[in-house]
Amino acid sequence: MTLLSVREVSKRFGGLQAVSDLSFDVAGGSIKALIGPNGAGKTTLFNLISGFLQPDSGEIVFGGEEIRKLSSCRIASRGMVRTFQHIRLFPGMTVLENVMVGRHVHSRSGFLAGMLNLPFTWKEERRIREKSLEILELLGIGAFALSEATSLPYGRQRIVEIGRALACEPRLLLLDEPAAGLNMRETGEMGKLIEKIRGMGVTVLLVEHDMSLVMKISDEVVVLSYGKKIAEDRPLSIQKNREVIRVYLGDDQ
Amino acid sequence: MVRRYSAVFAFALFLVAIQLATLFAGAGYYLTQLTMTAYYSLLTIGLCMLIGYAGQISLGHAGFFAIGGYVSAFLTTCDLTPHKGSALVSLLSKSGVLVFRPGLYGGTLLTVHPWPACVVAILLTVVIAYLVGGPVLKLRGHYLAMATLGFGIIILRIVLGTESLGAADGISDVPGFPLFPGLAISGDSSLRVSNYYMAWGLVILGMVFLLNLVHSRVGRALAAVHGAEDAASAVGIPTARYKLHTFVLSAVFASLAGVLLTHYNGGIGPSEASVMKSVRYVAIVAAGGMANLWGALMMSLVLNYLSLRGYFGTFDDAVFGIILLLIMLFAPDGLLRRHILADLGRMFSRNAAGEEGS
Amino acid sequence: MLRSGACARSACSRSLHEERTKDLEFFFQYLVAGITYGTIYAIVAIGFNIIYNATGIINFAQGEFVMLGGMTAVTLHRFMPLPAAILGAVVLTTIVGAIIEIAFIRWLRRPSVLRMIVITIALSILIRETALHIWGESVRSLPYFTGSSMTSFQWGGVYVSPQILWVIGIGVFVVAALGAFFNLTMLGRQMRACSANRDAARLCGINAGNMVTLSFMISAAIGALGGCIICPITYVQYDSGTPLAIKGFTVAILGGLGNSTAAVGAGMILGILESFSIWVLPAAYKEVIAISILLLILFVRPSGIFGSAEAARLKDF
Amino acid sequence: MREPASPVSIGSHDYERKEEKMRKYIGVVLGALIASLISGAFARAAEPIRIGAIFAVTGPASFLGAPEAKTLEMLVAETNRKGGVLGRKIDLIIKDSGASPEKAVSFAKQLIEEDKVFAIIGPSTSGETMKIKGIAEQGKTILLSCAAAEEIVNPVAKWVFKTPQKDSDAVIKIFQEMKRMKISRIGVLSGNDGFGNAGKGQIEKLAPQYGITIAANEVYDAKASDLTAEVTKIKAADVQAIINWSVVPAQAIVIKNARQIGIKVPIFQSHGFGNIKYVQAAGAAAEGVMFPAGRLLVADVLPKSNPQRELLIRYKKNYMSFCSGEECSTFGGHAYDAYTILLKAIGQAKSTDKEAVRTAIEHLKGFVGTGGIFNFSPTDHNGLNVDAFEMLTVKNGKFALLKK
Repeated sequence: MTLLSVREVSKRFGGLQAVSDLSFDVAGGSIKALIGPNGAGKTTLFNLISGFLQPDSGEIVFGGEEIRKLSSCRIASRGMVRTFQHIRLFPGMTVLENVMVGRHVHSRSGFLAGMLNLPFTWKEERRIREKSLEILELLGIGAFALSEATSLPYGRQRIVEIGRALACEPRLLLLDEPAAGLNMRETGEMGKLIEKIRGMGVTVLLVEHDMSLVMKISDEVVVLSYGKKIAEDRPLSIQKNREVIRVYLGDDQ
Repeated sequence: MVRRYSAVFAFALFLVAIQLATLFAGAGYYLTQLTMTAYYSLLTIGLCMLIGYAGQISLGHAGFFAIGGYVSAFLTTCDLTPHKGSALVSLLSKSGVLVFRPGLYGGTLLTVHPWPACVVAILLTVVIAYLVGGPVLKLRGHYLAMATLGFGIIILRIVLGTESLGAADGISDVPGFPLFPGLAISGDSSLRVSNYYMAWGLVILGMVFLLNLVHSRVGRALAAVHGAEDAASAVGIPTARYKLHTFVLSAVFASLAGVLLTHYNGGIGPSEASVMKSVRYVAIVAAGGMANLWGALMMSLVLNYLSLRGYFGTFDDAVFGIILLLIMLFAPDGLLRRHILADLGRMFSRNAAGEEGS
Repeated sequence: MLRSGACARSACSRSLHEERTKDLEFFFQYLVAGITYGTIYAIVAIGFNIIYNATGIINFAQGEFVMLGGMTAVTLHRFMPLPAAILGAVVLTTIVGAIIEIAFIRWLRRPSVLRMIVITIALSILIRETALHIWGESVRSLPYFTGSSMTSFQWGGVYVSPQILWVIGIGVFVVAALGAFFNLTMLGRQMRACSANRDAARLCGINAGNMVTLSFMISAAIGALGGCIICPITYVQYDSGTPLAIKGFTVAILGGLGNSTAAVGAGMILGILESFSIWVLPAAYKEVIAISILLLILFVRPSGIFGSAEAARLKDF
Repeated sequence: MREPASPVSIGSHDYERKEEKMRKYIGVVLGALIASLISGAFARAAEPIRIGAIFAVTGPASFLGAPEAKTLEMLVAETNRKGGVLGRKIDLIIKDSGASPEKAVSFAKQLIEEDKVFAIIGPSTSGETMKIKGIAEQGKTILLSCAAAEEIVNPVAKWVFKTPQKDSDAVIKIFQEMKRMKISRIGVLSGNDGFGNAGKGQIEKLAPQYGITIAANEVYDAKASDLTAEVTKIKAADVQAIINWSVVPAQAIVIKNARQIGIKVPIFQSHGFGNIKYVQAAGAAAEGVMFPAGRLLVADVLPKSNPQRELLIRYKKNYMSFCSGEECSTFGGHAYDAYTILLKAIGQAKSTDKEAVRTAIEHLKGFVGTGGIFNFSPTDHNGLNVDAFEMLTVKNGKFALLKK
């Protein structure tokens, strides 16, 4: 069953063809990785999928619905949530509050209800808090709930960001280089965490440079080079793919 | 939440204490300027919500104040007696929208009742704020400042150039605003105490609303938008809509303040729409510490009161300039937060979304 | 060709041809008015742009430099001939510009846009109020550089005051001189390097702080010069800076922030627009029209008429 | 008891006379000390008469408020030097409204309820006056406005008076002159301030009575830097004369621009032109401009027989020495008249009962002021008519009587 389907998507910036005629599918419940050398267009592709950029042409279908024209927040509310390569936590907020923001799409009270502080909003607020704490516990950072998020070490900030995304209860989670800046041990933990997330029924699409992590956890890998897809296969086959090796190691045959 | 309301309660007690103090000192007249200050404070806390929490500067909020004040003043002073015969006018007067009232210098006038006038003013403000806010809030930084400044200037020019709005003289002889029997917003000195409590009661109500909002789901979302807009939108927060709603909310606060102060003062002039006024409001919010409703309220109370009493003499604008400059240079997070409230606990610092937006 | 002295003629006796010539004359007269406005606005806008380029700040006190220039020149003119007074006024205002930068701007670390907007607004208020308490509320003006307030050149039915030619001439000179300075001199190149990338410039041994001070001085000087040359046409009063600053800011945005050549074009557009709007609409709404158009342009093309959209996106706010 | 404790509350102004102020200040402190030492009881018996003033000393109407404030300070100092009125000193409180009506409202309430002033002089602008007209009425306090608009005294409010001449009289004076010059088609320019607005209304109202058509009617911004486009529109309307009705400095630009684009028709100004600085700002273009004004500006050339002559020359001289060489304008004269009328009425009523003084003002006849000869009545709270005006012109950069 296909959750996300990218069909012949292209994006051009001035003279640079960042993504050209790219197609791939992400099956529900799988972990799929996007790899490729620097400048291959991975982050651009993420931005296209998550609605931060509009593709010049092509279709993006998520859960059977065309989402190309939707804004990023609409897409998020439909169950596709992303993280950022450079961590974007909300400054001045605690870890818990950061995650509570993630519950936004699952709560309703608006300006009027917020101003009047109706009983209904208290209850909702309590539910948001409980659910967020639950997520923090699940990620093993419950102890830091009341620390200011941006004061945590880098690795924990990543986890908070993922926690915030999980609070949206996404069907598809887009992770942009989740292991960037992490040490070996932390990368290992991140791998376990991603598998755990998949275990919760969340489909994962990630961009990652760390090959060991990619090979270990992903079900399928898409390789990009200069905005084009040059391979899509299981990790083991990708490792043997001549084209991929050529792209990564240079053209020395 | 208890803390939130205890601060409000303390503030209410403070206001009562002031009233009692003036009563015992036989100096009830101090309440006049305090009442006027209350209405300016209403605008200020609304603007604080926009600047501090949604991170959007507005150099045109005097424009919304003027829209409220002028619409209400125009409707409640425009004499429709000559059109008494027309079907619409007679229908309106039958339905109670139009009332006969004695003119200040004799004769009777047929004018719109303050209640419907107020409703029209607020509705018009909402419409204008939505129309203007939509495109304006797409802009950032200097462009946003320019666009809001431009909006303010347009309102000022329209007010100055339109004869039915009194051009440079503004509108005078605006009647009081009867809220319910025995209680009216009016500058009459016999109603001074009740007006004082009414005005500040409204400010407290506004404060409660805004404090609730800040600590609600919406407030959290606004802080998120202010802190990292793209991340907020990635978790499904409609950033543009939230900014717009906050803009409209603050415009309504400004407009309501305009309506009520106009009835209290008995008139309004174009100086209320001037750029300097807008700058003043921003100055007060900045002095209060941007994302700090209590700071904005306190600064507004002190500065507006001193200014309205004429303590600054010919240095009125200069004093605002100096305050603005010193605070922005040495305490951009505001005076109150840094020294006083920081000691009172983390009540506010948690919601302080750091350095103001850009 | 008909000229002035119109009182005796009744409107109906005019022939169609005369009517056309008349219309054409008025067209050019409005055009001249528009160009005059435009040049004044552009000179103020250039001051905005220079500081913006060096610091990313919009200096809302720019109009006050114009006022200071005019005021100082009028005061100095009591003791010395006009050229010396103008020179003195420009020098003094330049010093004020330097002092402002050193005292209030230099030591701030990465201030946010909002903070800088508020600081420069505060400075503008303070300069204005200081001027009020130094010079009082009265109106002053400089004599016309050539001729008097009566003299004007005349082409057909179109009249141009010599002072307007001075304004335009000096405006052109300022733009040309700035272009030469930024492109041909070492110092100018260093300033450009700073505005492009402050950190990289610093690595190359350029003192970025001094470059910012210099930018304040240059824009203060241009403002003061502008103040002196427009002072005979208008007049100068302690609060005549603010309206000019608003117009200058409008023009700077219209042209695309940071682009001085575009500011001249934008100034012309705004000036001519204002001037012709009077032709068809009551003058009371002149500014409403100008600013509405500015807002529309901002909504459609936030980068200004001449700016490139990509460039505007790169500017970090 | 030298240098009595008069200027204690002269207000917080600073008029380029810091040194003098300092000296004055020391004098005041010493005087107050001595006074309090000599006798408390005596001082209580001669409690000062408190007069409030609201002027736009700063802000967009400072050219009105500043000379008004200076004039009042000068006059009060003079009265107190002479021993006050009815043996009581005058205590003056000046408030700077910055031409904002909301501040005027605040100050009016303060002065009436808190300072319990005997009377209020000012405000400088019509907009402000209209906002506090009702407050003065309710507070039963005499208000002597220095603003021009007719609606201040029409309808008549019991406690509200004004000293500047009527706009309508100025318009009539101009139209009479136009009739003499056989002008029937005019262009009107007016400033976008209260003065301009009020005058524009009167011109529109009265023009048909004098058979004059208004071919062009434009309003310009008080802060404009060039008005060529506006005057071009007037030129295009092919008029025989221009009325430039304004009190703001920008009116000088109109004159310059009009002459520069080759408009040669006569230019009429309002009585708001009565400030020599505007003539200086307009330079050569101001030559030949005609305008109605009180006789203050031409005091020196008035015939000896003129009853105002002596007073005007004295005011001019005193003002100049009080303000270190600054020329007086007709605006300061409005405050002069307001103050002297008040004092005269107190003298006639022989008491400081507000009602009695108010009635005394209403019955003042033939009172000589800077603005003209005032004849008040219960239905006329201005007391001036068209004779208050003289048609003036500018000759060699100076004001002169228009020779008929």
